[in-house]
Amino acid sequence: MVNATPSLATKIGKLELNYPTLMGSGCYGSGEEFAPFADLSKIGGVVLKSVTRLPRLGNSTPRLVHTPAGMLNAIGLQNPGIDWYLERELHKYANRPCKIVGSVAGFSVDDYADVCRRLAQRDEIEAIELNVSCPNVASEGETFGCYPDLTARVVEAARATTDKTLIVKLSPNVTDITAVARRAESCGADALAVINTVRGMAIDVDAWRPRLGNVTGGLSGPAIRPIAVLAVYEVAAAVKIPIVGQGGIETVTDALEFFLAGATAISIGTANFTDPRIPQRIVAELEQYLRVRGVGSLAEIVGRANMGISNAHQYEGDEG
Amino acid sequence: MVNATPSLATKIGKLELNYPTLMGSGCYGSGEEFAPFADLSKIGGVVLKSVTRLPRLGNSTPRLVHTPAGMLNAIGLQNPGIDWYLERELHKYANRPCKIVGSVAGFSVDDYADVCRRLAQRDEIEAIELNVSCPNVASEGETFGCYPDLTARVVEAARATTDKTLIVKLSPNVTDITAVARRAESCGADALAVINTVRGMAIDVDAWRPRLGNVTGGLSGPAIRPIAVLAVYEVAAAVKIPIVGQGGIETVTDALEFFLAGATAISIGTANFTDPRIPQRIVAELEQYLRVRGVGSLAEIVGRANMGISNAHQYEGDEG
Amino acid sequence: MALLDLHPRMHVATVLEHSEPANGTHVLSLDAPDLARATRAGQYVMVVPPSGEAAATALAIYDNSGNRASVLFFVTGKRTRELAAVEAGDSLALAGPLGNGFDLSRGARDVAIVAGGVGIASVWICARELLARGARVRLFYGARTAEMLVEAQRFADAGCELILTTDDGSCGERGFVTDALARASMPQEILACGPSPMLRRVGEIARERGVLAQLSLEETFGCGVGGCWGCVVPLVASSAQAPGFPPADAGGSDVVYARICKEGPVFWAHELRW
Amino acid sequence: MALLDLHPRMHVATVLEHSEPANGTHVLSLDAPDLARATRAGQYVMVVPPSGEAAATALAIYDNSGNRASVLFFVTGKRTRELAAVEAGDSLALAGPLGNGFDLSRGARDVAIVAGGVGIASVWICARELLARGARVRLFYGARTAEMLVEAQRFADAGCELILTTDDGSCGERGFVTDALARASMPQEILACGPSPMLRRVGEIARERGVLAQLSLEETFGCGVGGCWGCVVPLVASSAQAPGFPPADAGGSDVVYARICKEGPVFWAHELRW
Ligand SMILES: Cc1cc2nc3c(=O)[nH]c(=O)nc-3n(C[C@H](O)[C@H](O)[C@H](O)COP(=O)(O)OP(=O)(O)OC[C@H]3O[C@@H](n4cnc5c(N)ncnc54)[C@H](O)[C@@H]3O)c2cc1C
Ligand SMILES: Cc1cc2nc3c(=O)[nH]c(=O)nc-3n(C[C@H](O)[C@H](O)[C@H](O)COP(=O)(O)OP(=O)(O)OC[C@H]3O[C@@H](n4cnc5c(N)ncnc54)[C@H](O)[C@@H]3O)c2cc1C
Ligand SMILES: Cc1cc2nc3c(=O)[nH]c(=O)nc-3n(C[C@H](O)[C@H](O)[C@H](O)COP(=O)(O)O)c2cc1C
Ligand SMILES: Cc1cc2nc3c(=O)[nH]c(=O)nc-3n(C[C@H](O)[C@H](O)[C@H](O)COP(=O)(O)O)c2cc1C
Ligand code: FES
Ligand code: FES
Repeated sequence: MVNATPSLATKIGKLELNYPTLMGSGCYGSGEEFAPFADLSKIGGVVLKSVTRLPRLGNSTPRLVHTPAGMLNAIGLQNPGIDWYLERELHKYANRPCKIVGSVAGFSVDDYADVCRRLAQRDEIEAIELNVSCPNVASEGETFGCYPDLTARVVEAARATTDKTLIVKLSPNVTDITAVARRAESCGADALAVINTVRGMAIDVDAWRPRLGNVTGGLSGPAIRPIAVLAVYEVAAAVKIPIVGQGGIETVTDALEFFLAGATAISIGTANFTDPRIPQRIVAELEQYLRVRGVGSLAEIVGRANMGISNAHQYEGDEG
Repeated sequence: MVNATPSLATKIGKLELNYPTLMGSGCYGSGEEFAPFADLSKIGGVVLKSVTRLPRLGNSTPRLVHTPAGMLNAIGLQNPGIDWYLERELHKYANRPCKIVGSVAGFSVDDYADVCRRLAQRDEIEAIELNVSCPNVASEGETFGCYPDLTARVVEAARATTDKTLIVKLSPNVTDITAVARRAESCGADALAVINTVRGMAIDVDAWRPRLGNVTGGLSGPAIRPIAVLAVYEVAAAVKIPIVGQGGIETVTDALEFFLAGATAISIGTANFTDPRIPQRIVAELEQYLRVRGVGSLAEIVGRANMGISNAHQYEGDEG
Repeated sequence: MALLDLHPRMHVATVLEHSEPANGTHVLSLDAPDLARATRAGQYVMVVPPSGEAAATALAIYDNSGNRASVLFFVTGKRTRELAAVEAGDSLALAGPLGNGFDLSRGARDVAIVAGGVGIASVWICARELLARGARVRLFYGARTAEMLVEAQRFADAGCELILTTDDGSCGERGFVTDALARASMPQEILACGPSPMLRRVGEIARERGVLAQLSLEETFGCGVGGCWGCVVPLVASSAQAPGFPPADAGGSDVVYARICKEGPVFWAHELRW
Repeated sequence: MALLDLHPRMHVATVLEHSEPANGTHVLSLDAPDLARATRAGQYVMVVPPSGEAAATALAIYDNSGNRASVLFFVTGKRTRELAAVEAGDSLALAGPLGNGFDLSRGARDVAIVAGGVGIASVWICARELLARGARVRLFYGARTAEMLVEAQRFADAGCELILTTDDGSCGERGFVTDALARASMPQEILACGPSPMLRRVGEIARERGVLAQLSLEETFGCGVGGCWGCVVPLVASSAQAPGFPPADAGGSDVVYARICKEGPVFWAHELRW
């Protein structure tokens, strides 16, 4: 037992992964960009950069700012639009040694449904992630993912277009993430990605202006890990569908926090900007961690740290 | 002009500060604890640890966990209750070389009103901060500060009890902090403290349980600075009352980000755990920064980085 | 350093010596006369990280002789790793002395000091002072391996009777230091510092055998000076060390959380309710 | 290092030498034969921070002679401060060579290289190769002060004609390096690397005088390998370097954002729309 190789294989809806590690959307290109530096056959899969119905030039520059233990980004969903994407790009992503997950972003419910349907028809794509965390132009900067009802409409519409695995990516910028999670589940999501970036900004104190061309950006990296671990912990208690945990994962210890909090798989984004060898290292050390503890499979530890929120309170606890 | 000493004096409602630096509630005791290590005459004031109507033992341990560029805390508002506090403690805080701001926490609207009224009657207290970021036991873990209407009721009730400066401390754990800010303003708040800690958790991967006795905690320190700067930036555009900016301030550059985003004063908490000399250093370097730029007073730079959220978008910008 | 003149307990000290008595164990000796002079047995300092990129680290004042203050630490994470990179000639900012140390006022003639691992750093000054007044001092000292029983010889040379234990039996008895204590003849008083499980057991033994024990506790610190209430331990409200809190009959409690950094780090075993 | 065998462009190299040609300017020379061999003029590497606590840092490959690859950098913040602490004997992980370098294929006989500040690190290999094929190479090199005109002598010794400028006039002409360029007789081609304002001006001069110019750009990088679209610059869609994007009449655009790390860092001045 202690010497058997523990199984790291995992399943997200119909998506079967040899390794529980997805590469975060927008951080890993199509995988090809990292192939010279990392072994794609040792990762679970790549979530492609989000694609939209129409072409998007993306935001003005700068698009990135480094912050303490993290990074702000405001790319603006630069992409050639679904038509061009399907005709000229997607075929390049075939025959990868890992799974390919498409990511869909939109500015209306129809956007999501339309792009999701067309993307899902393609064999290169094994599952689809709905990025409901980009501004809903209709309602000025608000994001679908911040409102349970808007999220529900997007998920319902997308669900109707495909049987492939649908992963709904939740925004942390909400009062109660479990409310959004429950609606996504009840509307047919197969899994939830928790969390997308946290909204933030940085200011240039010499120029007296925001550092990002887009003024605001999304915070990622280790700085947001405690926020992400809690989100996974709370969502895991609220839904039955699998969770892809993400937000600042850099080491096996970080990864384990997410699995113990209730994630069935994890996603690694910003850490690839520090060292492209990290995903493979995490897989190797996960195997080692399970082996020395005589745990046969990763599945056995998922959610094991979950003791509810109140159990641990000695007196009405709070965070003051 | 370039050689004149720039003025750092600032005003929060009726509260006049020689320096724009408050020490964060719960981080600096009553000031006395730090007196052997820092010069209290070189800080604007101390915000006292939040006090509640009844005595509170606080949360079980551990109450603190270090995280990347930050810290999680779950103290649980340990305090002897307002009666004991007024009888046996407050008098010790008189004759400080800096201003003393009381902090009130509660679990019902009446709690806030009652404690605020009694605290405000005391001469030791020059202003009161309403910490509306602790769980509302009535509605299971929700916090007043996460709901505009609950916040409004607390502020109205507290406002009715005193003419002293009322600072309402906002929670960042909301979908739209400006909605809460506007209600607080319209209900009579003299100023807003932005932000309190961000909810998070950490897990012990050897013991397979949460690291904090309270399971969840509040994230503070540089990790949350980008989140805090954006909150100040957005709230400054939404209200007319002054803002006390806070969240991860460690250096003069950090402080300037908050002033340029729209804060009239700042609050320093966790940084005191790194080096108690930081607040005094920031004041000295702020003076220097203004002098070399020939800026006569701090007031002249408040909000100067604010260019709205949309201006900078080259195309529908977003944070994808 | 105008800043500092104002603040008698904030120091900027030059590192005179950096030694590594065992792999991963470091001793920094600082030129800090004021700090050394003010230090009492069992007190500690908060060391400001040179990078400024972490919370200050609580370290016991290991020794305070000859105008020097020294600290002894294990590398266990980011902050101690950073301190391990400090070199002689560098300067370190630190606050202290902090906390209430061991109470040696009752003049016990036969004392047992129990140290687990890096807990040894908190008891050298005690041992030295007790020996100086002619007391019998037995040091019960446990560590993982022989190599980690750092500084043992120093205590022996000073006149302590050593009872050593290691987890792997590589030196002294194999097993827990508290087992050795339990088998020994009881002293008039016990002073202990080490991991919580060890301290709890010392407390039990002291109670069973009717001996007074002082325990130096550890917790994750925030401010380290009493300002944040992050470092607490449950204490009987009747303790002289208990912070002000209403009694049970007034809506308060008979057991309250005391700050390890301020009311402690040393507590009477019989007053703890952990 | 099984990990690495699989990945021809991920290297773990030993630092053979660490020199500091000027205060705050460092040169690390690495034992990296494969990297050195594969390097073309104008390419760069992403250096993994030893602490693992920051994003990798993009650094030009300054030199690639004799099985060594070296980088030259200014200490400007957290990451370069960390790299400045690396010592000979340490090993560094780095990815590269990355990006498309300068295009030297047209075999110009008279070339002007314009370098501003640390931009000098990107042009040594160019100069060496151009001189080797017998071209006339003028180096227009500007910096804040004489001391910051690092490595100038090396270019002179190799046969470059030096035109130096400093902001304070402490060496060469006082003022902007681009003013010196504007006054000079035009070369057949210009290669430039430095701060954006300098590069924009070089582009203007090249346009006015009808000379081809290649500019090596800089932006804050994320991945550094084309995966995140964080490092872009507006480019005419008709450029051979432009990423795939629908034309304006198909709902796209005639100007698109190209990735400096992937399509660049070197671009034709006349194709930029910044
Ligand atoms: C009053 C007081 C006095 C102290 N005196 C000393 C002293 O004299 N010498 C000293 O070395 N430490 C001492 N400590 C402990 C020291 O402050 C902490 O270990 C501190 O957390 C080290 O910081 P770090 O960032 O290096 O490790 P952190 O990253 O903060 O955490 C240490 C990590 O290693 C684990 N860990 C903690 N301690 C140990 C250990 N001893 N062995 C193995 N793993 C461990 C923890 O679980 C944690 O994961 C004292 C603490 C207090 C409260
Ligand atoms: C393709 C490419 C090649 C590069 N090659 C080199 C190289 O060969 N050598 C090199 O030194 N750098 C090079 N750079 C720049 C280097 O990657 C950045 O300066 C990097 O940000 C340094 O990281 P840091 O954390 O030390 O500084 P950061 O904290 O990331 O930021 C630098 C800080 O200092 C300021 N700053 C940035 N550059 C300078 C400067 N030159 N002088 C003064 N202030 C500055 C910035 O505004 C910022 O505030 C290159 C960048 C790119 C994109
Ligand atoms: C530069 C960058 C671009 C991103 N683009 C997208 C995107 O297009 N769609 C999306 O769903 N998430 C996007 N993300 C979010 C990441 O996929 C991931 O959810 C987030 O960064 C948290 O994980 P991390 O801390 O490991 O990066 C992006 C993140 C970064 C840093
Ligand atoms: C240990 C600790 C205890 C705190 N207790 C309180 C409190 O009682 N009331 C309150 O309003 N804020 C409390 N806070 C929040 C701080 O006042 C401050 O708003 C927050 O930490 C962000 O600022 P910082 O990053 O500078 O610490 C506490 C923070 C910490 C770290
Ligand atoms: S660590 Fe802050 S009170 Fe003890
Ligand atoms: S830095 Fe990621 S695409 Fe250029």
